[in-house]
Order: sequence, then C-alpha cells, then structure tokens
Amino acid sequence: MTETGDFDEGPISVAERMAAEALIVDVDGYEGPLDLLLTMSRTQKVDLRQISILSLARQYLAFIAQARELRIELAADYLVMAAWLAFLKSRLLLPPDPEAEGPSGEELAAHLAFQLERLAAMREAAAKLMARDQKGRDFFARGITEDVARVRQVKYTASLLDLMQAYARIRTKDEFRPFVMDRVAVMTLEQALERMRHLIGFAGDWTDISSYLPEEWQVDPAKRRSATAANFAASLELAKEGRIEIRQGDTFAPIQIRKRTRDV
Amino acid sequence: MSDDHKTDPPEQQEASLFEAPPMAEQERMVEAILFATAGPVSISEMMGRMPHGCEPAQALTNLRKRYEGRGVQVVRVGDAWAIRTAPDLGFLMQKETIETRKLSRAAIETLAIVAYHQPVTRAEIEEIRGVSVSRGTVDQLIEMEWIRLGRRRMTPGRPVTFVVTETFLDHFGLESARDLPGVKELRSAGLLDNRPPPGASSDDEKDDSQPPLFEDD
Amino acid sequence: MSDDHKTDPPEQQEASLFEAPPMAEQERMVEAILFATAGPVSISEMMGRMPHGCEPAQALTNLRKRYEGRGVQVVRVGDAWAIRTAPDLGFLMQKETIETRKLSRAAIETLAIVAYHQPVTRAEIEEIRGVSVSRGTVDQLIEMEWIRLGRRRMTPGRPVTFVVTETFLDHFGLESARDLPGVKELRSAGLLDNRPPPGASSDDEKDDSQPPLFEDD
Repeated sequence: MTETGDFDEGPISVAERMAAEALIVDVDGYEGPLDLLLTMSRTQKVDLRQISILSLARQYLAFIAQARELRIELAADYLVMAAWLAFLKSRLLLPPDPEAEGPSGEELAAHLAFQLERLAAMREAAAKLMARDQKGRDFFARGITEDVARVRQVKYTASLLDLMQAYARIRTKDEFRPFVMDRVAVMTLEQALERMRHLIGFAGDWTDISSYLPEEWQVDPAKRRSATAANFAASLELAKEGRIEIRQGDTFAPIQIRKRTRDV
Repeated sequence: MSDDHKTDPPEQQEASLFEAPPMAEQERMVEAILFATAGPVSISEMMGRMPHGCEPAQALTNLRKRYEGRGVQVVRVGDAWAIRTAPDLGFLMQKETIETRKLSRAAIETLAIVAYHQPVTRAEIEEIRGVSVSRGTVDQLIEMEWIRLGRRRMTPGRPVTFVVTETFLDHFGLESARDLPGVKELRSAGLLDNRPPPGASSDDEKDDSQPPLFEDD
Repeated sequence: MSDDHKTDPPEQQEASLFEAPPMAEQERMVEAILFATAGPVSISEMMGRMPHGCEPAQALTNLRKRYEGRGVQVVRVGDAWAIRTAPDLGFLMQKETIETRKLSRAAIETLAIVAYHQPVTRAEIEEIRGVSVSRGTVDQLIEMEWIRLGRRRMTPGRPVTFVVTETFLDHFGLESARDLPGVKELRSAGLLDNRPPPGASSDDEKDDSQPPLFEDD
C-alpha cells in the first residue's frame, strides 16, 4: 500500500492547493474526517483499492495546516484524525522497527483504505436505495381499506394447580367448620334470649343470673361457660329493652337481675 | 417522476395527435387508479388522469368483466366506480381474537368437586361448597366440555349427576380423575393452607385470660 | 395482536374435520383480504381469518401469477404480502402521492448502513460513517418505522442492535433485506464484513487499541 516516490514533503501542486482551499470553504459540509478523507481520495482519480494512503495523509495534513493558518476552527475529531495520520505517515515512512508493538503502518493504512472503500460503498448503496421505486411516490397501496372487525372470543382456562388448590380450599374450609360453626357446647345469644324472655315473667325479685342456666348446661364446664356468657349477654339485651334491671354488688360479685315494673 | 398531465389543455382535439395506449394498457391504468384512490372515481376523473385518447369507460367495462367472480369486484357507487370486497367474502373482514381468561372461583371449585367426587349431584356440590351453585357456572363447564351429565342417581327425585369428560382429562393431563391427588397429598405438597381462619385458633388457650366468672368450679 | 392463536390446541386435527374450500375459492379469499388492507398481511394472519384447512401460501402463488403484468401486483414484503400498483403507473396517482419528509444525508446513510449491515450497533454505524450518530437521526428512522431495535449483541456491554422493519421493505418494494440493491456484490467484496481495526484482537481490548477517531465523545 505504501507508495515510495517522494519521501520529502515537497511543495504541493497548485491544483492540490486549490482543491484544499475549496475544501476549506465548506468544511462544515463534511460529515467528519472520514468523509473529508473520502472526498480527498477522489482527487487521486484511482480506484479506492489502489489509493495511496500516504499521499492522502499528506493531503489531509496540508489541509489541516492551511485551515489553521486561516484560523478556521476545526472540530476536535478532525485534529484527532490529523494526529493519527501524522503517526501513520511516520510509520509508513520509517523503516519498520522490530521492537515496535502493535500493528504495522501497512496494516493501519490498509484498514483506513478499507474504511474509505466501505464508506464509499455505503454511500453508493444509499443512493441506489433512495433511487428505488418508493411507496406513495412510484407505487401505491390500497386507497380504500376495509376495517377488519374484531370479534373477541373469550376462552376460559385453568391449570391443574388451580383445580387442586380450589379443592384444597373447599376441603380446608370443611375442616375448620367445627371450630366456628358446629360446636355443641355453645349456647347462642338467641337461645338464651328466648329462654330468659320466657322466664323473666316469673322473676319478681333480685335473682342470681346463674340460676337462670338450664340444668343440662350446668354440669359440663364448657357448656356452663357458654351458657353463662349467653345468659349475661341476653340479660344486657333485655335490660336495654327496658324489661329487666341488673345489678352487681362488687367486683366479681354475683350478678343479679329482676323484672322491671313499669309503674315503679 | 412523472409529468403533469393535469395542466395539459384538454383533450379531444389533441387526442388524435397522440396514439392512445392499447386497451389492455388502459385497463391496467383503470385498475391501478381504482385500487389506489381513496374513494370512488368517476369516469371523467379517470379520463383526466389517463393519457390522451383513453377511453376509461370501455376499459372499465373490460375490467369489470375481468373481476367477475373474483374476490373483489368493480362496483358502481353513484356516478363513480370503486373496487370492493365480494359480498360473500365479508366474513373475512372479521378477525377473531381469542382472549384467555382464568376460570372464576365458583367455576373452578365446582369443577374440582365434580372431578374429586364424580358422579355428583348439584345438591351434593352445593353441600360441599357450602353455597348454591349457579346455573351459569354449570352451563359454562358443560359448554367448555369439561363436565357432562352422568347417570341419574337412583334416589328419590332421580337427580342428574355430573362427571368430568375426556376433554377435561386431556386439558389437565390426567389419565383418569382417580389420578388427582388427595387432600393429604395436597397438604404434604404444601397446597393446603394450614393456617386456620382468624379467630378459630386455639380456644383452650383463650380461656386462661378470661375473668373468673367463667372459671369452672 | 393475534398471536393468541398460538395458544390454541393445534389446528391440524381439527382441519380434517372441515373440508377446506377449493383452491380457487381460497384464491378469492386471499384476494379479498389483500385488497382490503393497506399494510402487508402475514400468512398466519390470513390463516387466522380464513376457514380451517386453507393454504394461503399456495393461493398466494396462484394469485401472484394471475396479477402478473396487470395494473396492480401481488408483492411479498418480508413474511407478509400486499397488493401494490405497478410502478410504471405511478404517474396516474399524482393525487395520491404522499409528500415524504426529506431525509438528511446522515439519516439516509444511517438507514443504508442498518439495512446492509443489520443487525448493527450504534458503534458499528459510527465506525462505518467515521462520525458519531446523532440521537435525532436514529429517533427519526425509528419514528418512521423504518428501523427498530433488534436483539442485543452478545458482547461486553450487550449493546442494542438495529434492524430494518417490514415498513421499510414495504416502502422500498423489497421482498427482504437480501434483495437490497448490490448486496451480493458488496458482500463478496468483503465490504459488509465487520472487520475490526488492526491490533484489536478482541472486543474487550477494542477501546484501548482503537484509533482515537472512533472514540465516542
């Protein structure tokens, strides 16, 4: 890839200088240093595959130097490219240093040539693409479209896990029922109320609430407890209705009730 | 691309100066115009768009014939023409979307009871669930072909029973309903929530904190 | 949208239960479906709308042949199909012409790079163009629905990639990205290779060894 020939930085031709100046005028028109390099490479009038990277580097560096002379502000990446091309140029010009690490100047130059060729190829491809027949310009889609009505169908589904969990839920509910519902040893408020409403008519004087417990609820502690509670709650209910009076002499003393006589 | 035919002065006199395109070509043009235009197109509009000397009316007649019996037709809309779907293919303009939803809790529970207790009557299902089973729930499961009617129970009233179907077994990947895991297995698999309902915890402990009134003697 | 069909039990068994309509009839159906829509329709969507057992692919082949040389054409767009007017008749449709937004040079080049190099990362686009790609350019192409995000690249940093869309193919009348102009020549010339800069042995080292030109800012 390297061109031998003029090793010295000999004066660039007038034509080259003019080209460079033309470039400077609209440096804003370039999309970055690679684009500028590609444009410059066109002045070599050779196939991009045979391009002289060395002379391209020179051309670019000359351009940068001129731009600086003309105090044109260049974007950083143009300067970065200049620095890199200067490095590349020195690599290409100096005999290879066996100690040197990294890729050789030739490899770097070859890659730059590849990049230029690839960019040129993509430019051409883009142009070809845009030159194709385009929808809405050269060919057309249907003008009158018909709406597709959507018919929604709902499909129900369940997994085996759902099924088993549902069953588990039901069975679990069953197991817990005895705790909350099916207790034989529970007297409900309604039961007690019913019974006391009936009995209260006969109780003229203060009577211990516990004497109202039905006989069959007095033996079994659990039943007795429940009946006591139910009776107490029923008493409160009846007192609220104004049918009985309640009293308790002291804390934890027996609770007594009696029928309330309206005329008193 | 193209040149502005529109601005050309009309029409008839100049027509003879130009060779009109062959009729087959005119037919293509009418076809493209009817296809791409956003509404019905009148003959005069076609004429305005097509090269001089064209006879869109004739081209249209040919085109109309060409589309006879096809999936779309050339139809007259007032004074204009359009391409429309053949009436018998209207059903294609519908699109079914299938939405998958989870079965309701009532349905899945009913299904579970049928699967575990089959053959089972509606009364039995209600007894197990503790709530009445709506007709809709049973109907849904029957419609899904997951349960079907079994034999009548030989008890008073001869109630119908429900059993699960092959479709059900297929869907749940079961060989038979007997393969369903039992409650014990469900529990050991962690599928049973062992937490008792709130308040039902342990009655015995509670007693200790109760006032002496309720103490046993 | 209609991918829910996938969850259906396989159609195959059901297909045999129904007699598929004759091929001529299927052709009419495909014709009606394609005429009714402006955008390309995929075979699976056609299948979803047509009766069971239909083979839209075969019907399409027939239909395509039928429309050869006509004013409209059956064209393939990626995995889908559409009817479009014949390109030589574009001049008739001046009224329908849609003014497309003028794309910047950067946008056109970026689009071409995505089309030819897809799936391609932003860094790769920048390497090819030698300049950073502005967010606006990519956004514009995405908004036009000409490019979209592809899969993430399985390299360090898992960068996103860009690919062209069906809308892109439709707009440029391409059956697939393989039909891009000159793509074969470019490939055989090695110009579509992702050739790393010399000295960049692996992706991880890339950043260190890349010439500063390619550094992102």
